Amino acid sequence: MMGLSSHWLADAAAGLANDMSDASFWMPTQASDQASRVDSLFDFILWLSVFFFVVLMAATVRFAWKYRQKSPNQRTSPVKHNFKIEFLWSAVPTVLLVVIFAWGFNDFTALSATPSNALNLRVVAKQWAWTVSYPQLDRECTPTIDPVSGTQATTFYLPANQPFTVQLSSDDVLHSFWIPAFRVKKDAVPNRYTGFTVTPTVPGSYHLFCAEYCGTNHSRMEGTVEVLNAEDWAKFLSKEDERCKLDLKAPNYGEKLFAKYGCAGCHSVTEDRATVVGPGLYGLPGREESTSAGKVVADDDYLRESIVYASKKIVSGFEGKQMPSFEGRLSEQEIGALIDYIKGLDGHENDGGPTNDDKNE
Amino acid sequence: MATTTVEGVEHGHGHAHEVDFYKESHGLKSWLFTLDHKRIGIMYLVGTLTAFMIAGILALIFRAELLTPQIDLLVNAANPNFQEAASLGRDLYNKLFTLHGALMVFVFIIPVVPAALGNFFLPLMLGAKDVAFPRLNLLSFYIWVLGTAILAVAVLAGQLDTGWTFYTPYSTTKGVGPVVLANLGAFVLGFSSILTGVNFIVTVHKMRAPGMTWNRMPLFIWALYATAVIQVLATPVLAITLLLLVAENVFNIGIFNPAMGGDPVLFQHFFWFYSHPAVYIMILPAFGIISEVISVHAKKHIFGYKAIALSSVAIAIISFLVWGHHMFVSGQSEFAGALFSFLTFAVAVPTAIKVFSWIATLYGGSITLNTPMLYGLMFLFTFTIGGLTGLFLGALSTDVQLHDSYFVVAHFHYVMMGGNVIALLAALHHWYPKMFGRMYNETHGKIGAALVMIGFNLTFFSQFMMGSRGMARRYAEYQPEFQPYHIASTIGAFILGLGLFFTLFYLVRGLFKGKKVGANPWGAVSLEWATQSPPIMHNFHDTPHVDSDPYNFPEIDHSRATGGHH
Amino acid sequence: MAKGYIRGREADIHESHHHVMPIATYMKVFGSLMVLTVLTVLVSEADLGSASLPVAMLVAVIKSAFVIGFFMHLKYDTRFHSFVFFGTLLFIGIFFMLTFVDINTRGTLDNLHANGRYAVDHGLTVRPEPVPHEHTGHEEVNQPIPHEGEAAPAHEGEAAPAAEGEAPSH
Amino acid sequence: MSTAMDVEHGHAAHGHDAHGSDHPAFVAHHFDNAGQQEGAAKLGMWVFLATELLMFSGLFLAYFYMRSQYPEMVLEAHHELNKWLGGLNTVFLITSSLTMALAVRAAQVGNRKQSSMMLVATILFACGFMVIKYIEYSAKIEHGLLPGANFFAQHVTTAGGEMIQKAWYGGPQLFFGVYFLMTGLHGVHVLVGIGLLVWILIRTNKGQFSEHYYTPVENVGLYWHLVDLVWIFLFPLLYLVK
Repeated sequence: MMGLSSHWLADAAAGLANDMSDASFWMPTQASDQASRVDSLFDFILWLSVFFFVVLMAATVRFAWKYRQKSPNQRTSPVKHNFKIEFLWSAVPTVLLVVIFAWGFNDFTALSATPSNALNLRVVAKQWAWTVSYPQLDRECTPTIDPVSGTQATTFYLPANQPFTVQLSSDDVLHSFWIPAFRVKKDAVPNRYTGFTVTPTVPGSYHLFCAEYCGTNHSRMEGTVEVLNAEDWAKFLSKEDERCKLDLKAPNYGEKLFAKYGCAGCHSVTEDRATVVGPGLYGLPGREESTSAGKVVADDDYLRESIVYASKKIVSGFEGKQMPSFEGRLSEQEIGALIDYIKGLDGHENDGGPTNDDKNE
Repeated sequence: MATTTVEGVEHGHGHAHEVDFYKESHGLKSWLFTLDHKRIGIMYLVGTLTAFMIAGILALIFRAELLTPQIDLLVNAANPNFQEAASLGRDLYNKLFTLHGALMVFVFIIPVVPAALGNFFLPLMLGAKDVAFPRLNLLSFYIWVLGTAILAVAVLAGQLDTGWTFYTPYSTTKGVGPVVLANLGAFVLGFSSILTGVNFIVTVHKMRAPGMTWNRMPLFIWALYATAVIQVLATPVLAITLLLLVAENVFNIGIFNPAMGGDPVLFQHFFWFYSHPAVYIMILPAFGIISEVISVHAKKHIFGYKAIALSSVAIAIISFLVWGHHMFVSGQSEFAGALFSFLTFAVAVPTAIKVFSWIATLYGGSITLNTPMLYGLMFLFTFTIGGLTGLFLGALSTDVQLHDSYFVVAHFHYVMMGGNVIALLAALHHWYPKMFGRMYNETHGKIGAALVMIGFNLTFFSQFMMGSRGMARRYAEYQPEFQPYHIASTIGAFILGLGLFFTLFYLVRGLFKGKKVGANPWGAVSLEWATQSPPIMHNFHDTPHVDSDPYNFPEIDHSRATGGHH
Repeated sequence: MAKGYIRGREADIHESHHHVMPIATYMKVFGSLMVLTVLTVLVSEADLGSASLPVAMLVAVIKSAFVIGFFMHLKYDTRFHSFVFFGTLLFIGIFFMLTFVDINTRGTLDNLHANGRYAVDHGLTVRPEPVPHEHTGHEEVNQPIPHEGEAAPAHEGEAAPAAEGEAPSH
Repeated sequence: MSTAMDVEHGHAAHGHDAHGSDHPAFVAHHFDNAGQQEGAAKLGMWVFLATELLMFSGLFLAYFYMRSQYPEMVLEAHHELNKWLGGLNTVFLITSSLTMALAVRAAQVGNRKQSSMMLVATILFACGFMVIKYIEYSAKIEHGLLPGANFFAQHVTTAGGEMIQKAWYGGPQLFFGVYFLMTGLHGVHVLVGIGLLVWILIRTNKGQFSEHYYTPVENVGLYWHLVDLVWIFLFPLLYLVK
């Protein structure tokens, strides 16, 4: 693992050398499918800019030299404007700019496309460390404390050539999940899930940085993503592999929380969705609920919101009931585990994808 | 012909060198309570340049810190507890870049060209005796002083470390303390900007010299007018944003606090609705300066006068539609991101038209390569790089990689420093004889320009490369593979610092040792050159009469127009 | 007649005696403002459902039109002052509209490619076929995911064309 | 906050050092004539009013954001506001707008006595407005309907009868935060207006205005009508939510 020796990061660099090994002049190595798209647009704009820049500077230097003042009252040209040139140098840039926009927009939406076989990753950012958990695999990569500097670094693992969807949230302030080698970045906003989907292609280890200023150790909120080929990934998944073992080994981690916080006291989990005090939770994920704020699809955001701030969208028919607010009492991990438990009730496999409730009213 | 007016004053019934506005009255009181736009301009110039020097020195300090990958500030053998010293060092780094950002944006770059040079030259170039509201002008200066004082106290005593953007929820976890004080400082500075804007709009509308229609105004005035429009329309929203932030910190009202149901992205909308037009407040006056400098020193009519004038106003309006491109990855909806990206490319077109027009102005000119012209050409070089790198940040997919990286830092320094500061240097040299009645030393000027050119490009071009390769912004420590870039950048920063200090040295020296000059050393034809330098208290003896636009140089050979090719 | 200049053109400006309105007009305007205030309260009493906000805003706009037009003399004032006033409203509109574009459209472009609507029209990225999922629920989770085997080539196959498909087709 | 600026603004164009025959006393030296000075002062005032509008627009956006996210909370929380006091305040402000307009008209025709009488009436209505605002605020503070975290609602109980003391996600403390900010900032502007009106009253009684020179009265009038305009929009949005 990335052992940090006494004099700082110099050694650490050796462990991550290949991040820059086959990097192009401008960009780090292309380690995801999005990387090739971004780099092709980057090169297109780069060569367009270089071309125009050279043309403009050549014109400037030539004019400055050719028309330099040779005699005190040297006569100068009376030309004031020229409609043809002015039209050309307005229209041509406009067309080129629209092309760049369209290309950029198309690749941008690729980040929000979530194929059904994507591996789901739940990333929680808090002041100065990342915690990456795998809801489907019941594994959780927690930060390791560096004995010398006291800062935390997290290493997590991904299978090559399989899309993964990151579901980002933050415990305190804004952070931003950035893997330069994958060309992906998204802010972690408290109280909300944001995310993207990308497919790592080249096995290796790559940097993870926090790109949104978040306080003292903003520059030490580092991490490493290890992209594994097929058999390494299988080894990682195997029982005896110690990496990112969930400390609460019991698979029913969510179930135990459900009991611990007394959810069972008001919500039934049986198939008949019996009403104890609050609505039954069996088969709730994905179902359309009519609530005080209109019809809402019960996706992750809705579940999270209802757990932590119940009064925001009360299911119709339960107006009188007041569910206590769990704001600040549950950590992100626990909320994530509870949501997975509720989703697992009816064997409803995880629909993945960055869950923002597309309100349909 | 406007030229007759100029000659009339200079040769015919030229007045003997009268008492200029410096010697009109003496003593500190005459300066501190002056209503004369020229004295207020000088006071602003001294104030803003001092703030620029302080913020520049801060930049050199943390540039030096970044020479090594790990934190060096406050980390030395003295304090045994390494971890505690390192985190204190990182805190200090955060405070340094916050102070650098806040001082540069709010105190220096927004007021410097409009309030310092604009106050001095707007009435002169319009042929007016003074700005419309002289008392309001003085009030705006004292509000600027008050705002700067509050901001300085906030940062020095209160240890502000939120960055100049004050993003919530980090800035609202501080309670009543540095953020509230810094917000009040910025709030007060905003009012100084609004007052200058109101003053300029009314002066341009109501106090032009007889005969000076809108199409006969110098392009510097067009640029200041467009800037004033933005100042008046954007700064109040900054005022209310800061007020909401103060309320958030003091009363915790929760509109930006996610735990209470607010939305941090809403704060970013409020903040950037002001801050993007603010970057056009910073660059539009520079466009005006470059139009003046290039046409005067090429002795040629500006190419495409209407296009440049209208593109200033177009930029002023479109700049209000594009603020979302700062928030592509911040949780803003993809649809809104697409809309803002498209509009961002719309604002690039008028800017490109301006650059093309300036280069076309050089064609067929009689170019004297003195220091103002050198800085003008340098502006074309650095601003074009700044503008073109904006395309990478405007396109959605590349911005995902480049957002909040050193690529962005390099982009806005190329546009702000490469644009505004280089244009300011061009203006200081171009109008130096008019402001002080003496001439700076030309060879010193060229040396200073060379140092600034080398230092600037070395500092910031290396940041482009490390930014796209993964160097994040506002980092006190970084991965070792970025060290070579940082070393190049720091060396460049010190050369740039040397160049700027050298320029300050010879400009101040020129005040006393420079040889005296007449009213029009460059042979320009706009109105400010029609009065003596330094100008008398009431600018003109009798109101000048204008009958053509200020770019009809005597050297222009109109006979060529018929046979001439273009 | 004082000689003077307005906007740079030499013009004889008469001693500008402003348009003075009779007191009756002021009273009429005041009366209508009172009526409209009562109307505002009535509107809020009546249960108009979702239309109540627009109607209340309409009444407020009418009242403000009276105040601006008559009390602030904008009706009889130089047109540039109205241009300044309504120009400001335009910028406030921009501020509101674009902010609400963001707030109301969060998440609408998700899965643009995955559900094929976009991808099919432009054939840009081939949407990966939904790989048959044996693995359901938690209990099977610790065995290596069965489809891992054939998933890899399928992806490679799929990933490759997607990449080339990308660049040239714009 | 904006006091100095308004006062300054009002009589910025008013000059003392009159020199030259065709240069009446009230025209500042840097203006060619009265028409140019009056035009400058009026345009300056309208541009200043534009900045005031933009400042309040920020608060209106915060209000509409809150209303779009928590419609039912806004609906339920606005019942705490006393509609009749709000309505009375609207009547006060509109009447004060009338008396202000009549004061400006009186100044235009040179009737100094009527002008100062109308100014006094405007000031009285403005003070009335502030008194009612004081009553409203003290009632709210006493009921604990305070903005943000220090919100403690006595009469909202949970299902189990337990009193909810703390503010919660999307709770009424948001509404009262926006309420106190909007009406507070508006109240500050009313106080500044009263200061300006007293200053104009003093100058009117000193006879500094005539039918040839009344721009400061007109500008303060414009400022006052703007304050009334903002209230015309505040009243339905805050008090009459439906």
